[in-house]
Amino acid sequence: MAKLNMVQAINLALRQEMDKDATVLVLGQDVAVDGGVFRLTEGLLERFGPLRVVDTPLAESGILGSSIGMALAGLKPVCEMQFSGFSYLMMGQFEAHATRMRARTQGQLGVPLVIRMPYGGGVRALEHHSESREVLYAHLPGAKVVIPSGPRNARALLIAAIRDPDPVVFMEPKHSYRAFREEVPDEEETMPIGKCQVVQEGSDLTLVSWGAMMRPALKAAAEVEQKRGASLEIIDVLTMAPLDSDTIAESVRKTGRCVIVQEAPRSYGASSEITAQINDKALMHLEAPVKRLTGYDVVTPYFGREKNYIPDAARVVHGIEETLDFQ
Amino acid sequence: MAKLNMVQAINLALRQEMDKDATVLVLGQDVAVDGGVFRLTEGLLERFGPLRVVDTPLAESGILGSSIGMALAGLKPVCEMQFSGFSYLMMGQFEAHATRMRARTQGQLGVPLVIRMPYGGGVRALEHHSESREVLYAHLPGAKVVIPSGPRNARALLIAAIRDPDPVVFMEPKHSYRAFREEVPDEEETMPIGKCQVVQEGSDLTLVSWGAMMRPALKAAAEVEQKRGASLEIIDVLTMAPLDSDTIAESVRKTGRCVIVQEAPRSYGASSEITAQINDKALMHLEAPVKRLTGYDVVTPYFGREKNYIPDAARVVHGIEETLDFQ
Amino acid sequence: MPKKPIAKFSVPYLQILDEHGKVDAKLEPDLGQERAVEMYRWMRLARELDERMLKLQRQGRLGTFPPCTGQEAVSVPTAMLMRPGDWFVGAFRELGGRLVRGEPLTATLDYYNGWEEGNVLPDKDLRILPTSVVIGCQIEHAAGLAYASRYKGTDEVAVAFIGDGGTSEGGFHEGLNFAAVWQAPMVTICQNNQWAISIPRAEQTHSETLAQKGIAYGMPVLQIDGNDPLAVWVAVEEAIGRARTGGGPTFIEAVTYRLLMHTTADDPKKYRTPEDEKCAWDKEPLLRTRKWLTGKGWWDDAAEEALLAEVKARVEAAVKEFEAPKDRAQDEPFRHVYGTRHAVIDEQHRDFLANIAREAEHG
Amino acid sequence: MPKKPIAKFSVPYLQILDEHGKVDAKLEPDLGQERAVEMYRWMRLARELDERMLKLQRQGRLGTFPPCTGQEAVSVPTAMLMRPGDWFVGAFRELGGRLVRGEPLTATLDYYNGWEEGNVLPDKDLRILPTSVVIGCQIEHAAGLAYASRYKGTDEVAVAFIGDGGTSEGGFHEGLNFAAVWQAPMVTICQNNQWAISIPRAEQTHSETLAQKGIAYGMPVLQIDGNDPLAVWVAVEEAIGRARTGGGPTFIEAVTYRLLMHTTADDPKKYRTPEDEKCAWDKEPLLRTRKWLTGKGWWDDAAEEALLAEVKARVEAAVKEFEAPKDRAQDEPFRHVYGTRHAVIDEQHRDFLANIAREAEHG
Ligand SMILES: Cc1ncc(C[n+]2csc(CCOP(=O)(O)OP(=O)(O)O)c2C)c(N)n1
Ligand SMILES: Cc1ncc(C[n+]2csc(CCOP(=O)(O)OP(=O)(O)O)c2C)c(N)n1
Ligand SMILES: [Mg+2]
Ligand SMILES: [Mg+2]
Repeated sequence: MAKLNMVQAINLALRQEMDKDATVLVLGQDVAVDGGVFRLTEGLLERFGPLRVVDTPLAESGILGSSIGMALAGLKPVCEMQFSGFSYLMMGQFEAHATRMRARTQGQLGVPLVIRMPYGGGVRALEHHSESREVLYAHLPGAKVVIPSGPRNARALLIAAIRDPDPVVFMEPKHSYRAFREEVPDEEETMPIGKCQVVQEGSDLTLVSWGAMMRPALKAAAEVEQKRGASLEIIDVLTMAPLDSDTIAESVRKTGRCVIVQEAPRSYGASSEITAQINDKALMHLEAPVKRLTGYDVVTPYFGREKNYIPDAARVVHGIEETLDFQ
Repeated sequence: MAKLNMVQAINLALRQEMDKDATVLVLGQDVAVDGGVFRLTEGLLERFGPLRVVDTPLAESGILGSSIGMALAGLKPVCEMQFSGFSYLMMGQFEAHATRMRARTQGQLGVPLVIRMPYGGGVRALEHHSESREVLYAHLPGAKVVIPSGPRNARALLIAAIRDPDPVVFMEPKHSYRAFREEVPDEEETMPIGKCQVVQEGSDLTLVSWGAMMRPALKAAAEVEQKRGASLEIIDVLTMAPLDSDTIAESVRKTGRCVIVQEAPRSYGASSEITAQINDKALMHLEAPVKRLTGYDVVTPYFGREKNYIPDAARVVHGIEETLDFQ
Repeated sequence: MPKKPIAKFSVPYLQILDEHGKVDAKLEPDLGQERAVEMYRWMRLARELDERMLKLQRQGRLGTFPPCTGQEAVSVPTAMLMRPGDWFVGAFRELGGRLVRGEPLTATLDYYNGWEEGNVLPDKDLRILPTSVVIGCQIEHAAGLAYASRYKGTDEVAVAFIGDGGTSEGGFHEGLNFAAVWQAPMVTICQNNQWAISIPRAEQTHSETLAQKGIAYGMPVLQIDGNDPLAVWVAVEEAIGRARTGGGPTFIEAVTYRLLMHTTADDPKKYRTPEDEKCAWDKEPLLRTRKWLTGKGWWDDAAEEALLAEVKARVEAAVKEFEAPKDRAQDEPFRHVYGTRHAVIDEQHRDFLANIAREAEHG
Repeated sequence: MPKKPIAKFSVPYLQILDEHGKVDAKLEPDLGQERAVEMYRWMRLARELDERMLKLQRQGRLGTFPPCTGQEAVSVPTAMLMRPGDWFVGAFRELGGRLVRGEPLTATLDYYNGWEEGNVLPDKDLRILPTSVVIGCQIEHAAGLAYASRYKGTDEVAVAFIGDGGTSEGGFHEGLNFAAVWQAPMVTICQNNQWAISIPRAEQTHSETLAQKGIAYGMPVLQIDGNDPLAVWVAVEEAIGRARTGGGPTFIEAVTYRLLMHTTADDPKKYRTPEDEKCAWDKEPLLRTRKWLTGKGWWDDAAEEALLAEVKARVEAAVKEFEAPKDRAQDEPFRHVYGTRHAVIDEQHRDFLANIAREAEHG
């Protein structure tokens, strides 16, 4: 058991799974000699050699397309998009093949692979290095989309993703890469893909979030609890697709109020689906409208103006209080 | 005034706008000599010549990317994706440039262009020729997404799209291309982008749809009205982004009940956003959960099994009745 | 301005059996009678199936499909040269090669009649990838398959096909570049059939040949007469051999012609003349192959007649099997979204079944 | 197997001013003293700004940025050869060229400090496209810009840049193919600086040169010494001239070296040795240009000293202007989502302002 940050935890998952399963390989831009621009894959080249830790040319579609080929040949590629902002160049391969090969062949061929990509804002980076667009992947049938929120679940979910029979988009909140540490057990640990996690039980309001937004959500929850003694149930979505709406709906049926915190732009975002699921499964228990606290429908500003465009704890506190006070 | 089908109406819009504005040009695969695989651009080459009606190489990203360059140089390209199923190959250009150039330059440079693409099922075509994935575009800030439902609004909206200062994804329900005719005035007619249209007023339930699904929706509405004398308000979304949620919410505040019919898979689909907007703006007026009648979260089946996977009038009738009966 | 050349390239061309059936004896490969006849038999079977499918389509008994007539000489010899462990990565005009490789005739019929069953192989180890309708993607897949051979230390080769139009896609470029950087065992064959729907080869790209596109990746390139099965045989044998022994990828342009419409939904009269087509028919591959076999004394009219009867019967049997009533569960797609079970799919599956049941009830 | 060559290609190489400052008199272009000195002055200004930005970044006064040191000889002469109506389509290592073209120094500073203001030109007619951070896209834009020249019947040329790494992207391939098919007036210059972050040129692609990638599109190609401003001058002048007069696009590989880190967030020690860098420094462009000017009698130490003082002052002034307090409205992004007004944006705009106001109140 060691205190690791998310970078170290993901590195540990890769190393352990590659130790265990000789068909697992890692590929992407700068993942080998450089150890990844965020140092996620550091040390893997030295340990596993250049056949299993592969620096590729600069071509996102080529990376995913060749990974699909590898998966069809029985390997388990874990490929990296250097930033999610460049991943749209592989959308054709993802939509046409990664998500469909199983259905196309009625289960005869699958493409078990993982696409790791750092996403999200808050690191004062150039344009295209700050977006959160998880629904573009989550909307596609056949896609699995996993978004860890901390070192421990990142490690456990990445191992699960590598073992999963389906293509998994593994979106890493880069803002959380080195933001904090958690105890991460040395021995292997996995978490189920396709399940939300109730990270705190409560009775007055359900607070739902994922990825980097879990931090301001938790902070805000603590503040509101302290300030007014409210009891919040907090849910970490963890798997965006397929979505475990039952866990969320069950909670809202109990609390009657819900706030969702999302980094992405509001319209057609993930919180809209969650709201719609609550409509389906818990409408008659709602005592207030579900509140979506989200990014705005604007082109993500450059970092000079970024701060006000990402939901922070103060906005979440306000949103929770408004929802609690709603009559 | 002539009775035109949607193919003819779109062709008319292109011809009239090209007659009027010498900066408008059409480009894409097979749009010139062949007149388009659906004959949408027939006759344009003969009328406007090969500089303005351009057969391109087989490359979707190249088509959009070069269109962006043309728009930057002051032209108004109307480019075609042969089928929406191949459009994901241009997602990189769309997300990175078409939708962002304006914000990137604080309004100094815009890229007024139209991306026409046939979408949707029901034509017994090969794989990738039947999907409905409008949210992939609608979710992106800066994108406008327009979906006509009939010949007349197709003509009017396409002209508006060509004149719009922003990039417009113009998704044409290919199932409706030749399915029916409408009177389309010879003289120029436009409709506003960014507005839903109340196509029928009513008081008991709001029925919302768009594109090809308007047909089964209208048919079902007529059936329910006749069967039980219910009064339905029917809304044609027309512009998916930016969404005119006020018109929808206003209607739902009046009727208290809402059914949304969507061809696309359910999760993270457009009807989820509409449901969420109703939650925001009309929750306390709801007398029943909003019902989403949608495609399923499965990989679109080949045409042998397609029929049951697209909402039809019978499903809509049932959904409306369930919602009317909800206590 | 005088500049010194630092790199030189050339595109070689190969033809062995010309359109009149004349063979260049110096270059003629030694197939032996049995394989030579087998090759012709596969080509004839593919032609027959293609023609039959056209009729079925016109009768409303089959969906839209892209005929392969005239291009049999490219994929048939190629598939014959492949070993069981190799990967056959088609575009969508390799009917002959697919049959050689062991795909049942009914698979093609099912596929073009809207049934995923057409992608389910009798044995997954046949190593035939399903058609990539999205053009270009398959080249990237093949690069990955070829990389996997290196990874596993086997000598399996990935053989990929693409059309002349397909060479314009980014996926073609990225896939070939990956294969070359990896020196992966991959052979890419471009079936330059002169057309991409209505776009003629000359408007697809400004390069003198398509073969030279391989120069961009530093790989051996070759243009061949794609209607000449012997040129295909020799070129592909060399390329597969090189790939199998660690020599890396090759790019081959096979010059052929799409004799029929793009797909049954297309009307070539819009963009080409009957004269063009007539010229191309004069060069089609089956006739010259038959002449070559006949010249060798390995074939005669009686053999031809027998073969025609045989392939007709085979195709007929396949059509019968294809059209025989089958139980094709409507809810099949729900079973194959994921390899694991999830509530959201199960929930919608139940909804789907209820809708079907209700509609069955209420008619 | 004997095959007959049907197409031949070669990649010419051009160097005029070598790393020791020795000029090949037969090839030397006649810039004249004024332009020659001007060229050097721009290169020196770019170098100074680059160095100063590095310091600012290290002091936390600037965000991450990609230094251009060592690559000045590519974009500076190119931009000098362009006319006002031409389009400058950069990748992101053309600082010198941008300055020549008329972009203020403060634009670069703003841009790399997280302000869209850095993309707003003093005059939109400067025809400098903003950086395409997504690599490769700009080549497709340039093809469209060049097509627009043909459309309008002007003789405006689009000049696009891309890195060695960028040549692997599908967008590079599709853009060049479009330009060639259209015979559009476009010049593409690949700054082969040997690295794409940590990936060396040899692992990016298997081709002997990058120049030969242009053969795939049937366009004239050329490899030049990119640290030699005279070779750049001659090569780009010829290519722009050809483009301007209807001769179609050209692809030029300019061989140079990224002397510093990829960006300030990168540590080259992870993947290359100080010796490599030392070798490259010996070939950098400014020194040889100064030698050349000095040899011509157009330059001396006093001029150099004066220039250094001048560029330092210019950069200092720009930094001052850049750091001067400015009113940069936080809600600016709401004004530029669309060119038309929509309720959904207005609604969120109000929400945004309310949030800001509340946080300002409650701290
Ligand atoms: C990415 C993509 N864009 C467009 C299409 C539509 N389409 C199907 S076949 C075809 C032409 C293909 O030409 P070519 O590659 O030469 O193959 P051929 O049809 O001649 O065998 C087009 C444009 C497609 N299937 N995929
Ligand atoms: C499509 C895309 N993928 C990845 C990146 C991340 N990235 C930024 S620069 C770079 C390397 C670029 O190499 P090259 O084209 O040689 O240009 P150089 O940095 O050497 O000037 C990479 C991978 C990006 N910006 N865009
Ligand atoms: Mg073709
Ligand atoms: Mg480089």
